Amino acid sequence: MKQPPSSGRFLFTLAALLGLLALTIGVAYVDLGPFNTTAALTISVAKAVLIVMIFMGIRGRSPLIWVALGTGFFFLAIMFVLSMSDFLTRGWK
Amino acid sequence: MSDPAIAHAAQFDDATQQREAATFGMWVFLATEILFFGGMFLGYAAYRRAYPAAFAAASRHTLLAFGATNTAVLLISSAMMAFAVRAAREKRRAALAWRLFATAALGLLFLGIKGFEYAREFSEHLLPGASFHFDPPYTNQAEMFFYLYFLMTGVHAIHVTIGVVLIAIFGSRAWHTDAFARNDTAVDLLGLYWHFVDIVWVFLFPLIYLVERHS
Amino acid sequence: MNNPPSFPFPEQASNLAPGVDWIFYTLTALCGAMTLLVVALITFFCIRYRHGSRASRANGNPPSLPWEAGWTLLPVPIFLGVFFWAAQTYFRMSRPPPDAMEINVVAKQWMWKIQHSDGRREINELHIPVGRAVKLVMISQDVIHDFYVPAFRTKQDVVPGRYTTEWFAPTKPGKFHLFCAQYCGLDHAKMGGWIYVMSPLDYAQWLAQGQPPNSLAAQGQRVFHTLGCSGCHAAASKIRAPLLDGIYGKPVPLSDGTIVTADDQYLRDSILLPNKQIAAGYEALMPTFQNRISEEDLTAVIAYLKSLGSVERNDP
Amino acid sequence: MNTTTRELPITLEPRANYLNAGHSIWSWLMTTDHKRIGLLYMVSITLFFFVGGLAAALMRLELLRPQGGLVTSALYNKLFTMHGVIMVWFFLIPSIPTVLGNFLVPLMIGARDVAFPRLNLASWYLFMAGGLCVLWAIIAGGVDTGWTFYTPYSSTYANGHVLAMAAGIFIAGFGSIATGLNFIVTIHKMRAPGLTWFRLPLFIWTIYTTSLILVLATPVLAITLTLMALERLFGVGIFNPAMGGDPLLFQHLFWFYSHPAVYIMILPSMGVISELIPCFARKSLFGYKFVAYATISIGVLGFLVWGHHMFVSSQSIYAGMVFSILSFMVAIPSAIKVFNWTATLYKGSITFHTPMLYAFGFIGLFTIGGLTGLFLAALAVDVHLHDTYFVIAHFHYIMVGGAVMGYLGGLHFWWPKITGRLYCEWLAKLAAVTIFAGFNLTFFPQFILGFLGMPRRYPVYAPEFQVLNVLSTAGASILAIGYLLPLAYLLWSLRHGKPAGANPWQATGLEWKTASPPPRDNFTNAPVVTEEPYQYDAEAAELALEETSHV
Repeated sequence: MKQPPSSGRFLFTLAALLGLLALTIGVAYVDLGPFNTTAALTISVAKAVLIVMIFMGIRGRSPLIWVALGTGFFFLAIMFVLSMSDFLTRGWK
Repeated sequence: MSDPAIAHAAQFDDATQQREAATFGMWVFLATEILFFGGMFLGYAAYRRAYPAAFAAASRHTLLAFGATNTAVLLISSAMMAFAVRAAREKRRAALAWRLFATAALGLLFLGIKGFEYAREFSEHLLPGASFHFDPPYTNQAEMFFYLYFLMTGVHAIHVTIGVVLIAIFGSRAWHTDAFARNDTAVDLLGLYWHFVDIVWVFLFPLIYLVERHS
Repeated sequence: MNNPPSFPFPEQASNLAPGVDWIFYTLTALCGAMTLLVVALITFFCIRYRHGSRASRANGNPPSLPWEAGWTLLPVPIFLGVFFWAAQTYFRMSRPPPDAMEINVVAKQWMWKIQHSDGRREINELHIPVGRAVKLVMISQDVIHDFYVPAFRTKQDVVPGRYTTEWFAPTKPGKFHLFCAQYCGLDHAKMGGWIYVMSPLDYAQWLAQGQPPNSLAAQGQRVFHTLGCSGCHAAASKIRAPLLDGIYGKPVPLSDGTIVTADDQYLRDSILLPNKQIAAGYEALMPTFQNRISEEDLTAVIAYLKSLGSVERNDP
Repeated sequence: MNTTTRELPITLEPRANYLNAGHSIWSWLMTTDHKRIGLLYMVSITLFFFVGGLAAALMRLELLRPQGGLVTSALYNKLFTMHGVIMVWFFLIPSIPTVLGNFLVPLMIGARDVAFPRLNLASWYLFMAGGLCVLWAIIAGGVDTGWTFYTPYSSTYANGHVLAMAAGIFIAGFGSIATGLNFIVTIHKMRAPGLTWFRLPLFIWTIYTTSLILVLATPVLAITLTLMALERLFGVGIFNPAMGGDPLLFQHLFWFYSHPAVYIMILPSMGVISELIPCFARKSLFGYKFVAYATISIGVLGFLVWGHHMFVSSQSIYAGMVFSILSFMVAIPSAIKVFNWTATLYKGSITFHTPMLYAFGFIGLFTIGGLTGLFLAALAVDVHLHDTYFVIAHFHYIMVGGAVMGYLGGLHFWWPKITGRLYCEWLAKLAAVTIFAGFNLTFFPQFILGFLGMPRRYPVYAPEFQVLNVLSTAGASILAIGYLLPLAYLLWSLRHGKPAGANPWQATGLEWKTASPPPRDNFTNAPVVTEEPYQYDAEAAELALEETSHV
């Protein structure tokens, strides 16, 4: 494993995460119509990426680990896309 | 950097292979957890698309203050766990021990807040089933929302409880023995698990508490 | 007069049956040829290159790429061809003609309750005229069932909580099996019945026999009054509720801004889950009638609403 | 072609191997040796196979007459549920990965054991705990929901021990996940020096892909059964139509696991066949890389096609078309494999030992099974054939004609390595032929029954279907005899079989480079791999024959 991130970086990441938490709550009080959901999800993805990159330190790990994580999300996406393709198009005649 | 002093199990050639195998195994386990929670998120997505208005109304009944505090608590405990993993790698036993205890304490705090929240909702008859009560327009679909809410936060709480118990055990082992001085892989893996549990909550929080807060 | 099937080929008794059978027999031919090819090749190789045979084994490893490309790309057009053919037939299967005769079917653990539009009710039997398209509007009271008529090659799950449709146009008079094809419990196997396809003369005779007292719409009107729907939805009512005259098939603006057409499903949901889709400009006052109205009465009320015709609507 | 092995004295000089490394029950029940765990699984799944087989036999007897009469409808419904649950989760899914996979994966990649031996033992205990839970549910009264547990029947209307059975499958599921995880890590991290990915035997490729599917699909089954069980327990749930729930969501979640599960069942058998054909044709596998890529693509495409189980379930017709075209595409990698096996025979030196008979049986029956899948992928035809005996015949041709034939072929091929003993060859060939004949007589008539419109899960049926059902039951009795034979002569060979020596079939592969039965740590000296797999030479085999016949 390459050298571990410095402790300053951890504190900075934590601050960023708490900032994003405040941001997602703040944005929720603004009426963006359909974009409220996308905004909330984008912020959550950003928080998740921060945690994976810094706290879980995936950058220092072998590409095999990236593939393992990617596979998990890839098959989750398959489940969502094909299932929702049924729910969304069921009303079409 | 295979340290000859670190003992490794018979089936491995050296300690590096053992650590890489254990770490890879943990990430594959996290992939299974992604799909395990994925099934519930699919149920949530299907019904939020089908009943947007009901989900919005029901979401307003959730206690945002509790949810936000809990998210902060879990994020801080995740950071604390990252510090603990660093302490383990630097072989600083005392720092490792009290950081693990701090993480476990934050985890307990999360569970406590969750417990209060459940009690409040239980008293407001929001638990799905015979006693469920919600103002007329969205009775049925609100019950669906709260079923998903209790299901997903319940399964997540079980994972947090398992995490807290393990962190406490690791903390006491770090305090009393030098097990982790010789081999810190286990602490790293527990950290991965704890960060994963935090990420699940990071996605759960907006989907439950922030469906539609603007007036 | 149960006409024995022409073994081993099932009877073709509906307009869609020949189309399905053509695809089936084409696939049988293609797959049969492929299986024979593989078996023949293996048998030939086993005889010619058996251990101890004189055949030469020189350069036994030809380059594999051309062969691999061949048997990877060759099946693609064949598969696409069969896919489009079957999908096109399936698309026709799922779109009942507008002039089809509508019959309501309510599936219940272990029987089929059939309601004709003229109010006639049948259990596990369906009498229909030959040559006329029939559209079944089906729903289940409990678990998932499946209305399967092998001779017509049609099958459609009957789901609780949602109307599903199935249509066919019988081409041959006769008595055809009706099976339940989705496992539904103890008497799943006994839940079958018969479809009687009758010549126009016989059908007219059958209609004349038991003349039901009132049509499905009339039964619906009675239920509409007994359950108190007219209290709010009648023109003279004091409570502001949407007027239902001529609502069937019309676009309905909802309170969350979307517009839906008032089909069977919308009417059913409005009665059982009134707050699922609230009409624009109206309060969500309507109580739910879940567990207070049976599926048959619900079908009757919906038939009544359809019969209200398109009086000029003057609601706001 | 074992004419050249020296005749060893019948009484083997006791050389330390994994079998005689401890005889106490404790040494077996607490072993972390992958080879012993493989044997523990072998015994367990054989027991489950005969329990499931008994249920099938009773069903076939009931179907002799249109009005049935042997068992009540309620009992018949419990029988087909029990047959489905036990055969799917307690025989087919574990069979090759946990028995042959556990035994062979470390041996084939030159490792001393799997990556996590204690986890390996834990997965056997999880499997047995789940199995006992299911057996208790059956004995205590049984479940009549079918192995598919469709809601709302399973969650609201079924009476019976649904919760206990769902719990059993849930626990056994974690055994599967543990095994899959173990194999993935082992194959990635513990290969012998020089053993690159494209030098791996194809059995390892298929076990790796199967493990990927095990690890990615089984968690979704776990959450689906949990949701169904919670809905049954509390009366409220997300599949409940009265609450505005959608029963089709259960079907999506269930089949998202259950279609990849059928690839879990067939891929390991394909791996076994990819080992048998080259060995008994004395030729390297034709298009090794394409077969390897085909294996991986079956694993991935297998996750895209589950909607073809729901064409008539009122799923949207457009989603149906997407699933239909994807289901056609998933057939291509399987076709590639069949053609490559056939091409391997070209200019080979083919011998017809028992494993090879099973390999030929597999190719023939799997081809029919796979091609009939195309009928069910074609939308319009599936409307007629769905939930009829055509579907029953289709998946039995794949699972019994394919997976079980592959398992038996592998079992016979590696039996000498596992036990150090050879079995009686002519009896084994007789069993293979009996199974092949009995199988076809049982299941081919069911294709016709399905086309005629006989629905599945029927204890009583229309009289015109009786002739074909009688044929099918006759076939089932032959098949039952066929399955009892291997049990007999394989057990008999444990005591009286001729000693097998290290490599009775002259096969390539690291597992044949160590003694039979192998020592506790598999290899006395760590193997190094320098060449591609399947280095067979048909010409040399022929020349060798000429010399021995002249001398």
